[in-house]
Amino acid sequence: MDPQSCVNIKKEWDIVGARQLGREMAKQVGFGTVDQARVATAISELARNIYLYAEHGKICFEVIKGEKKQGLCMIALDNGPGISDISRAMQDGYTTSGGLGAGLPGVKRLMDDFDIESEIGKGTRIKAVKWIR
Amino acid sequence: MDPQSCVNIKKEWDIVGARQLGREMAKQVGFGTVDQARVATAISELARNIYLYAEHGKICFEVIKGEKKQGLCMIALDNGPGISDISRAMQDGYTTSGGLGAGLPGVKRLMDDFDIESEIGKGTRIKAVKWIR
Amino acid sequence: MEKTIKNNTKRYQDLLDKYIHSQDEEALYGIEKVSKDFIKKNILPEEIINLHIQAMESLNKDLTEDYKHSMNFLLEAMIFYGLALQEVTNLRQEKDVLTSEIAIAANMQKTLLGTNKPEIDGVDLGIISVPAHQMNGDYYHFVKGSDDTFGIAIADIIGKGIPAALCMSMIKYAIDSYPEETMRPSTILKNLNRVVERNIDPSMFITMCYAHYHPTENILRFSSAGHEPGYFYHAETDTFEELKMKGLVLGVMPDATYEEINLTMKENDMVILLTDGVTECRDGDRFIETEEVLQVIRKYAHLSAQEMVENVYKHFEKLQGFQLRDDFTLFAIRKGV
Amino acid sequence: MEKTIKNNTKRYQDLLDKYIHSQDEEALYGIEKVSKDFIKKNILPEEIINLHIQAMESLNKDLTEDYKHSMNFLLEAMIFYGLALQEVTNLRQEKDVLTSEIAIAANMQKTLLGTNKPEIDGVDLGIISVPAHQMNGDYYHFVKGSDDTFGIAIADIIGKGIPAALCMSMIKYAIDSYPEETMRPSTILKNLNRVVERNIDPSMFITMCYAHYHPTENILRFSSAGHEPGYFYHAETDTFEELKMKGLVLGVMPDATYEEINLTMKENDMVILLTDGVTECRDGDRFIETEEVLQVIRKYAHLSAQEMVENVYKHFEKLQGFQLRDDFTLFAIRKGV
Ligand SMILES: [Mn+2]
Ligand SMILES: [Mn+2]
Ligand SMILES: [Mn+2]
Ligand SMILES: [Mn+2]
Repeated sequence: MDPQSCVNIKKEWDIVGARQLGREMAKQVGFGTVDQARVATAISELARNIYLYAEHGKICFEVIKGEKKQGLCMIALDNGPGISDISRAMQDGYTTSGGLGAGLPGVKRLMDDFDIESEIGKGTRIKAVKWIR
Repeated sequence: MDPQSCVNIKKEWDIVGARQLGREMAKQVGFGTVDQARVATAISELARNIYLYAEHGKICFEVIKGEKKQGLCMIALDNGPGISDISRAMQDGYTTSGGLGAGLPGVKRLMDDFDIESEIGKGTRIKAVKWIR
Repeated sequence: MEKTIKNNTKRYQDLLDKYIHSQDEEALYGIEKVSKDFIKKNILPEEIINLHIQAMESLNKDLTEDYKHSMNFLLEAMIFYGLALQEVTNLRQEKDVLTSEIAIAANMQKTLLGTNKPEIDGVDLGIISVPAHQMNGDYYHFVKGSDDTFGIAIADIIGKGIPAALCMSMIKYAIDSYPEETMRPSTILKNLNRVVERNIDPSMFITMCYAHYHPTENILRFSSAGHEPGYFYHAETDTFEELKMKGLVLGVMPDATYEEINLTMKENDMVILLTDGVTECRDGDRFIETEEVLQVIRKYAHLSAQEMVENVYKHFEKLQGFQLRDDFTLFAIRKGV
Repeated sequence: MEKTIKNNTKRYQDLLDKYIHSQDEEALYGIEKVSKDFIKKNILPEEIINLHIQAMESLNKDLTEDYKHSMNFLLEAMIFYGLALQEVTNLRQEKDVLTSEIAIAANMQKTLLGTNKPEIDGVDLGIISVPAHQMNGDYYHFVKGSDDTFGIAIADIIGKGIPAALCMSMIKYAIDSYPEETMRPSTILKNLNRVVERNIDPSMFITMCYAHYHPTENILRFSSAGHEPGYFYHAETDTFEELKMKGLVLGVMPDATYEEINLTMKENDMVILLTDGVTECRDGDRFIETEEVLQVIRKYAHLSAQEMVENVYKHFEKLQGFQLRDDFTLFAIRKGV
């Protein structure tokens, strides 16, 4: 991934910063208003998880090119406690903070591709891609 | 119930007529825009049921006064085949026509009070009331 | 999905145009149908807002910048609503899996626990038992003895659904294994109490009443283990007598004992046994009074016992808006003329 | 709900105003949080549209009549989305009820079906049974007789979850009701077959094996109803002998009969009984071979029978990435020195 644009997440204000950068890049790639809003919402969810549960973390964005299509890739990285039961975290209604529609299943729905790796005590890495349709 | 305003339901166009009368009365009673729209949607569902499944039927409206509040009462009457299993008809997803959110459970949600009587081979009578909040 | 939106963009625009000019109900009825279509095709609310923005632009209304910004803001507010809606599909599937498992179990429960109402000269029996949800937490079981004697057990398992069903099969096999000599209600409850106490976790318990009828003596013996009282209808005086018996619910104390009463039934006398799902019906937020139940029973008392219990059920089903809060079981025995 | 809307009207209006003037991301982040709140409080999308209309009016934007009409039209289009959303809430509740019911049932299954491993001089017993999901579809049951004789039934119910659990309670109460004279494996299976055949729907069946041990004669009697073969470990030759018996699965034919074998156990001989969850473990996409199971048993054969079965389980649990595909039940009896 190169060149990357990253936003460090330490305080709640950084969530807004990450959304702004992500939306800007989404606009450049050519996403419409609806998809821009979806990308921003996905960023909120990922950034909020870092802000709430990890000490340090960042979200990086990159414009990527598939075979025929372009997309926006975002990677959320943190050194937080890790997720002990990923299957459970991917179930609707698991998140205590969000209620209806939020949490990681929400991010998966808002984006096209979704991948998660997590190790207890070491941290979590989530990669999510949205493609231009 | 007196004086009543009724609309006979025979063709699809009558659904529009019933909505119009119902909305007009809802406006007069003092319902806001949102509740007017909900009342109109409930009328559609009831009138469509008559139009699709019964030969003759009508929907009557009346402004009613409760202890401290006013409301709009509607009664849908038909001489159709009747509903054999009312509990089932009141379950979400039962209606074949509507899919998500439609059917009698939808009417019950859109209105405040809901009452149904049905006899096989004789017809159905549904009474639904919405109160001004 | 994209295609549905495109096909409907024109339709949306035309209806919107019509409505703006005439505020005509037909346009609103039209958009209602369109939006039903949209939902079926998983088009999310934020896409409707976008469609609306585009339609307004095409209609060449003089749109201010403020308007455009305000609509983008509204669109943003809808994203979570779209997400919530997508949960439906998932939830429906998950629920379907569970429901079909429970449907199999409920069917099995019927086969496993099946019991037949006996036909006995000189008495008229009526029984109805309807679960509030898929699986019945109420339970009744007939035991036929020799000489036209028979017993009936009516139970309410505290806790519903599947755990209750497991309990019942235990009770059934226990009752069926008792020899006929011990068919006295107080003995049966005493024995069952021991089985339940031994086998079931302390947080769970069962209320049960048991009645045993001797047609030759016209006597109904009756005991209750903390169950909802029964009612003895005296035809002569047209009055109901409450049958409240001493006896702990099953499963609490290993050596509980049970009071037993002998009721001599005369012509047209009835005994009514029921579960709290009957007496604790709710009408809106109000619990009904026992007196109301008895009145409704009286109203249908001219019918056969079976028709009577069925009509009483229909009455309370309707009163509760066709949504039972608890399993409903009602039994009646009437001495013939 | 009304109150939430009112409290948030000002917030919505301020955020909207801010956004219209600056198109600032912070306002959009703000409305995202507000809309999450709204959803939690069951505020429906049509109410958001209404809130938006009111906010625009308060902000004194020069609103045209066209604008107002267009928003009413949009509001109408949202009504069905509001209804759909209410279904989600309903579905969620229903699903939660079902899930917690199943959790309780799984717990009860343990209590109801609980069976204790007997302590018997001269033989060493080991048993482990682990469900793949919440409820165990495998079942084992010990029956203690007089003179230190005992029986063990091991069964696999085809079909999992709740229906399987109901089946088991039937089997348990049936077995427990048999008098001791009939404790011969072939008789027990023959009787159970009739119970199962009568009570259970034809699509469902049960494989079971039954062993009965006489310590004074050192004899283990063994029969099987279509169950996974057992293994007889001869200590003298350090070899395993497969115990494959004739006998139909339970519940298929009303008058099935079952072969019975007498195994004379010498010092350190073992008999291993298991379900197909043990022999059909998978390593990635590969099914393991029976030989592998026997090797792992041999590896831990120096331990007590209980430690042995537990270690074998741990071995295969790890091999399958801690995700059992099927319920796993393993029993071992070893003749002491
Ligand atoms: Mn109950
Ligand atoms: Mn009850
Ligand atoms: Mn199985
Ligand atoms: Mn198996």
